Amino acid sequence: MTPILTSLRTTLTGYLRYRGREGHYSFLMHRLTGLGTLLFLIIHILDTATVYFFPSLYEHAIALYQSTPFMLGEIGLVFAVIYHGVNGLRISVLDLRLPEKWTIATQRGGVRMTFILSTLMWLPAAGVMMYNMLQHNYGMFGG
Amino acid sequence: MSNQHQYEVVIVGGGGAGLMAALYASRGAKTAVLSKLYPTRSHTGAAQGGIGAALGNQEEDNTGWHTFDTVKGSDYLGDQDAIEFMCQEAIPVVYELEHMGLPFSRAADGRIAQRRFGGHTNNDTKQPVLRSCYAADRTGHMILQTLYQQCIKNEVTFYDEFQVLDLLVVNGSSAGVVAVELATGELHTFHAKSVIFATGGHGRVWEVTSNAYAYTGDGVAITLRKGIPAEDMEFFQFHPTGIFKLGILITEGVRGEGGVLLNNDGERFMERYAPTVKDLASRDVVSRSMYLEVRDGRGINGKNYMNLDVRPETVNKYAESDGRVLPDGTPYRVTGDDILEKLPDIIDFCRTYLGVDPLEQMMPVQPTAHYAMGGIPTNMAGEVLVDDKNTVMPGLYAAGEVACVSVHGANRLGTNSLLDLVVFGKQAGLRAAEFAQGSDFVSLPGDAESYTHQQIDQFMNGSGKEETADLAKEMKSIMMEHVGVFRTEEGMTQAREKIAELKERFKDVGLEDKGKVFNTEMLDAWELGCLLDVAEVTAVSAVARKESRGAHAREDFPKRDDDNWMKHTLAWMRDGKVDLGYKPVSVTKFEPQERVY
Amino acid sequence: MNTQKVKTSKNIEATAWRFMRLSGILLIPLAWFHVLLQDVVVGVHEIDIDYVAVRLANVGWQIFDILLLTFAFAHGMNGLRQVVNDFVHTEKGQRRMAWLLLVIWLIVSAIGAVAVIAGARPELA
Amino acid sequence: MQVTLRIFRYNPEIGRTKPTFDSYNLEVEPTDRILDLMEEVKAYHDGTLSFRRSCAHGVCGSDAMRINGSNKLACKVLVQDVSSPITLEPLLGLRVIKDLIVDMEPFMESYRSILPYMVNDDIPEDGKERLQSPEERARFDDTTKCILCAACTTSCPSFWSNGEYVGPAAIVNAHRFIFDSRDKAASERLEILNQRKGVWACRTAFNCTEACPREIHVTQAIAEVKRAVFSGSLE
Ligand SMILES: Cc1cc2nc3c(=O)[nH]c(=O)nc-3n(C[C@H](O)[C@H](O)[C@H](O)COP(=O)(O)OP(=O)(O)OC[C@H]3O[C@@H](n4cnc5c(N)ncnc54)[C@H](O)[C@@H]3O)c2cc1C
Ligand code: HEM
Ligand code: SF4
Ligand code: F3S
Ligand code: FES
Repeated sequence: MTPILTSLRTTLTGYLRYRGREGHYSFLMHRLTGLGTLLFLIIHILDTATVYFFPSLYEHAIALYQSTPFMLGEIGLVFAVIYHGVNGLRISVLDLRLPEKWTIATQRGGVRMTFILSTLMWLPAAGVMMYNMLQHNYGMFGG
Repeated sequence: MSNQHQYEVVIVGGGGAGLMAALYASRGAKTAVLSKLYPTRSHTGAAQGGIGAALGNQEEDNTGWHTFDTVKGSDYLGDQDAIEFMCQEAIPVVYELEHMGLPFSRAADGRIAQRRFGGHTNNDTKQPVLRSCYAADRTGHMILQTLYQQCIKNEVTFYDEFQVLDLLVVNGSSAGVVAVELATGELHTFHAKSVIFATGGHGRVWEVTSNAYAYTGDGVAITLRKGIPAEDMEFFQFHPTGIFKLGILITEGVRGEGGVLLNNDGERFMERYAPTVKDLASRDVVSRSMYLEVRDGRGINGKNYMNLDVRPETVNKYAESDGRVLPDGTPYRVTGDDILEKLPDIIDFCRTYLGVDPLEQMMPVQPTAHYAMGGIPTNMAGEVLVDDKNTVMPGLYAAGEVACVSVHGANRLGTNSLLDLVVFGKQAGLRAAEFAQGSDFVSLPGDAESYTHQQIDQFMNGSGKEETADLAKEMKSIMMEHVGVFRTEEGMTQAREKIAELKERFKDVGLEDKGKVFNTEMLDAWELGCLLDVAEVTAVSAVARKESRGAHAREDFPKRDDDNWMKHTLAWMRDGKVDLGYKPVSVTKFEPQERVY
Repeated sequence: MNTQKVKTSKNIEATAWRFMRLSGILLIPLAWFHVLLQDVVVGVHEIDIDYVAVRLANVGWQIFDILLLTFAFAHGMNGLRQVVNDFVHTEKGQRRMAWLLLVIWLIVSAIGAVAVIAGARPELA
Repeated sequence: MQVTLRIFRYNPEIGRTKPTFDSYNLEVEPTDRILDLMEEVKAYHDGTLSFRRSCAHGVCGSDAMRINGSNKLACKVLVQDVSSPITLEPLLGLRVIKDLIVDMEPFMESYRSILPYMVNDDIPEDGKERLQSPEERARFDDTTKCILCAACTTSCPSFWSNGEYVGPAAIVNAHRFIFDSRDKAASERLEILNQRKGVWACRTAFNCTEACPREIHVTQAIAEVKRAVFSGSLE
């Protein structure tokens, strides 16, 4: 196998099969949410740009956003942005201000707190978005 | 032969002694270090307590006291000229280690901190003295790392995971070694002007031991097979405080910091055996006392172990009753945090292996086979001696635990081994390089590897009727029982016969693994062969010595007998049998006295 | 305590590391507010080209969107570059990928910037 | 009690090139070390099994491996600490040579690359020790404990992806010197680590700290090195 494939395989094996503690999963989630958000961002920049370049297409684009699968994705995206943000903030503060706090206790606790906090912040937003979706796409709540 | 190498100096072993030798040899000669383990995995890394040197940083101390303590600790069997040399060299060599970057623990004034250790005393007051220089409880680890780091800095050549199986002797001179490269199974011949053996000890002969799996006496066995004798093999130290059953060492530093040994009645029994220094008597004395306590039915819960108590309240209680004070005169008192700071690894071992927190509970301990006082006979320059006239074998050197200078005599004091490694490792390195500069390569015979091939083939084609593991178990158990802390004629004879039988059966060992790459089964078998040779020589030397001295304690001859036995044993393996000879002890300043602590 | 002063050069990698953290902190108000507003408070169903046109006609929003575009996209693309470096190991490969990402970044940023600055062109709709 | 030991096997010499697992059922004590179980297998079930070990009490660093998925020393894990079946696999990210034995050379190479030795030739005129206060000594105590077992480096996602990354172990050993008040090559070491394959490859995944059998605060040490690059100070 070429070195690049070997390392790819090792990496995937590690990501999926290594039994790490909180930090391992925090790392994976940060990476996944970062890349996911980036993907969305690119699409979003391009579709918004249609307002200038191809305004006629914009309506199609926005219609797509309003479809159920996209809205569900959007709800996921909100979690991604929240989680990545909270976790990124945690990492930044530790790295820039409190390197001595990179200890097992703070890490395990911090990752859990990050997850709980993100979920708590996400739930109301997800609720509102869910409500909007059900209302508009399924005519519920008297929509 | 494809795998031929030529170096002026070849060092076998990458532990403290080997690396120190390498540093000095490589300055004057083209040098290579061969080691069956990565050097940083050598057993020196396990040493905990410290390295002895009379720096007198925290209280009065001097080389003379250190010398006397060592002579007394050796039960007068140590060679006094060598001991004096070592204790003098101790001071500069400890500073040298500091200059190399060794992170010693420090006293408040920034100087190297020192702690108490068994047998080290202020000769005037007879009280324990602060002499052991330490780096928490990982002194050996730091010595090993520091020396390895210096070797990297000085670009020493290493052959890691090369196991030496044979020494090449041509016309009475050493000419090189044959080694197997573990990763490939290939044999390599190292042609050398000087060879230094620094392969460590052989505690794996016994069942309960603080020693690593790698401690299989390779150096002593290889040289025995080449007609070189082994000196004082009957003296093997049992450290009093090994973790019950596992044998993992609990450093004497625990008692240095104020920990005490208690029997089943909660009594600090060492007060009876060594009224002055109590728990800090030398190791043979403490191990024997523990054995006697068990024999008299005072083992914990009727079993064969004692409790070691380092809980702060206990330490403080006994420190108070002993009237122990700090150098500045204030009473000695500790907190749990002090203990944790000074003995972090010990506390970790207990938590991991026993589920016991030494700050809150007592540790179950029993004597554990620990250190080989005997080994390849050398002089102060590290040169190997082949007979009772102290004739030197040209080009052959030994240092560290594998060697017997002898500075430890019948019993080694704690902290003196690390000292021995660096002092005599350095000497061996210097002398080996010097010798190499002044001599030519001895030409090698064409069949240099034949004996090694023969050894390996024996296993490869062995009948397989016997299992290496079974033989090893039987050896360890009989040696533990009969050639351990206390010995009798009958028991030792039994052990000797058993070992002879095991050696016979060893010929029927076979292998499942016929491969070359990391054939650790073959190496285990080869190492068992070494252990059996070493065990045999130990048992034979022990039966012959009809007295009790240091670590060699006989129930049938309970007294030391200076008239007949103030001499070193030399044992040769000739035609499958052990021959004994003796040579005098060098006595310079200190006439033998009775040994009380 | 070691009171020595040490000298180090600040290279791209070090700067990128710092940038990821600082831009990340800045992105918390920017990205969160944006997402909160569009997805939750307003909701995608209320968004149409007129909404966008009105919004982009406001200088304040233009500045906000430009900042968001700049930092989020730079942060994200640099993040992607780091991820790519985990899998492309040769110096040459890494440089090529970096250039590729830079080009993508420039093009997409330019497209986004034009849209934000020029605003919607509903008359063509 | 009964446990099942599942061991990763690989030995190209006899054509076992497809990694497979062998299972062994063993009668053991809860307080046995995993290493004891391996010795038992080697002695009585399969002599061809190969692994490294020496000290048997967690101080030499020979027997780091994946035990039930995470990096540990086989001699420091007791049966009671893990659930059966107990799966043993070689360290990830280093080439497997045979069974549980991996090629340590790249790891040692990284270690050697960070100048892992004291640089300071000035010695006091009296030939005695250089002074160092207990506080100065304490500053780098944690990172002196490293036994080069490679558990940290081979648990690191960045290392799995890119073996060029010097890895946490090398950084730990650099830290040990960078923060030693006696050393004079902190700038050089920081420069070596101030690279893409140096500290900047660390994504604070923290597996290293969790894996370290010596309980070194590895990620913390890395973070301190990163900060030192920026601040130029070693406080
Ligand atoms: C748990 C413990 C605690 C101790 N605490 C102290 C203490 O506090 N103070 C003190 O002074 N002493 C202490 N000692 C004793 C001291 O540590 C040892 O005696 C000493 O480290 C031995 O060093 P060495 O260099 O001779 O051997 P080692 O460090 O063991 O090195 C032996 C080397 O030889 C190599 N080798 C062996 N056989 C072969 C072969 N056939 N081919 C190639 N290479 C080979 C090995 O790979 C290794 O590199 C302690 C010992 C133990 C076990
Ligand atoms: C909301 C505030 C945000 C914060 C606080 C934040 C913080 C961070 C930090 C600190 C890192 C560096 C991680 C590391 O080097 O270990 C990072 C990486 C990354 N971020 Fe963000 N970020 C935020 C928003 C975003 C957004 C909006 C995107 C998408 C465009 C994004 C995409 C990425 C990517 C792709 C990475 C690389 C991930 C990796 O290396 O595994 N981030 N983020
Ligand atoms: S830092 Fe810890 S895990 Fe890493 S090599 Fe050193 S001892 Fe092993
Ligand atoms: S696991 Fe790796 S990413 Fe950093 S914190 Fe440890 S080195
Ligand atoms: S055998 Fe030494 S660390 Fe496990």
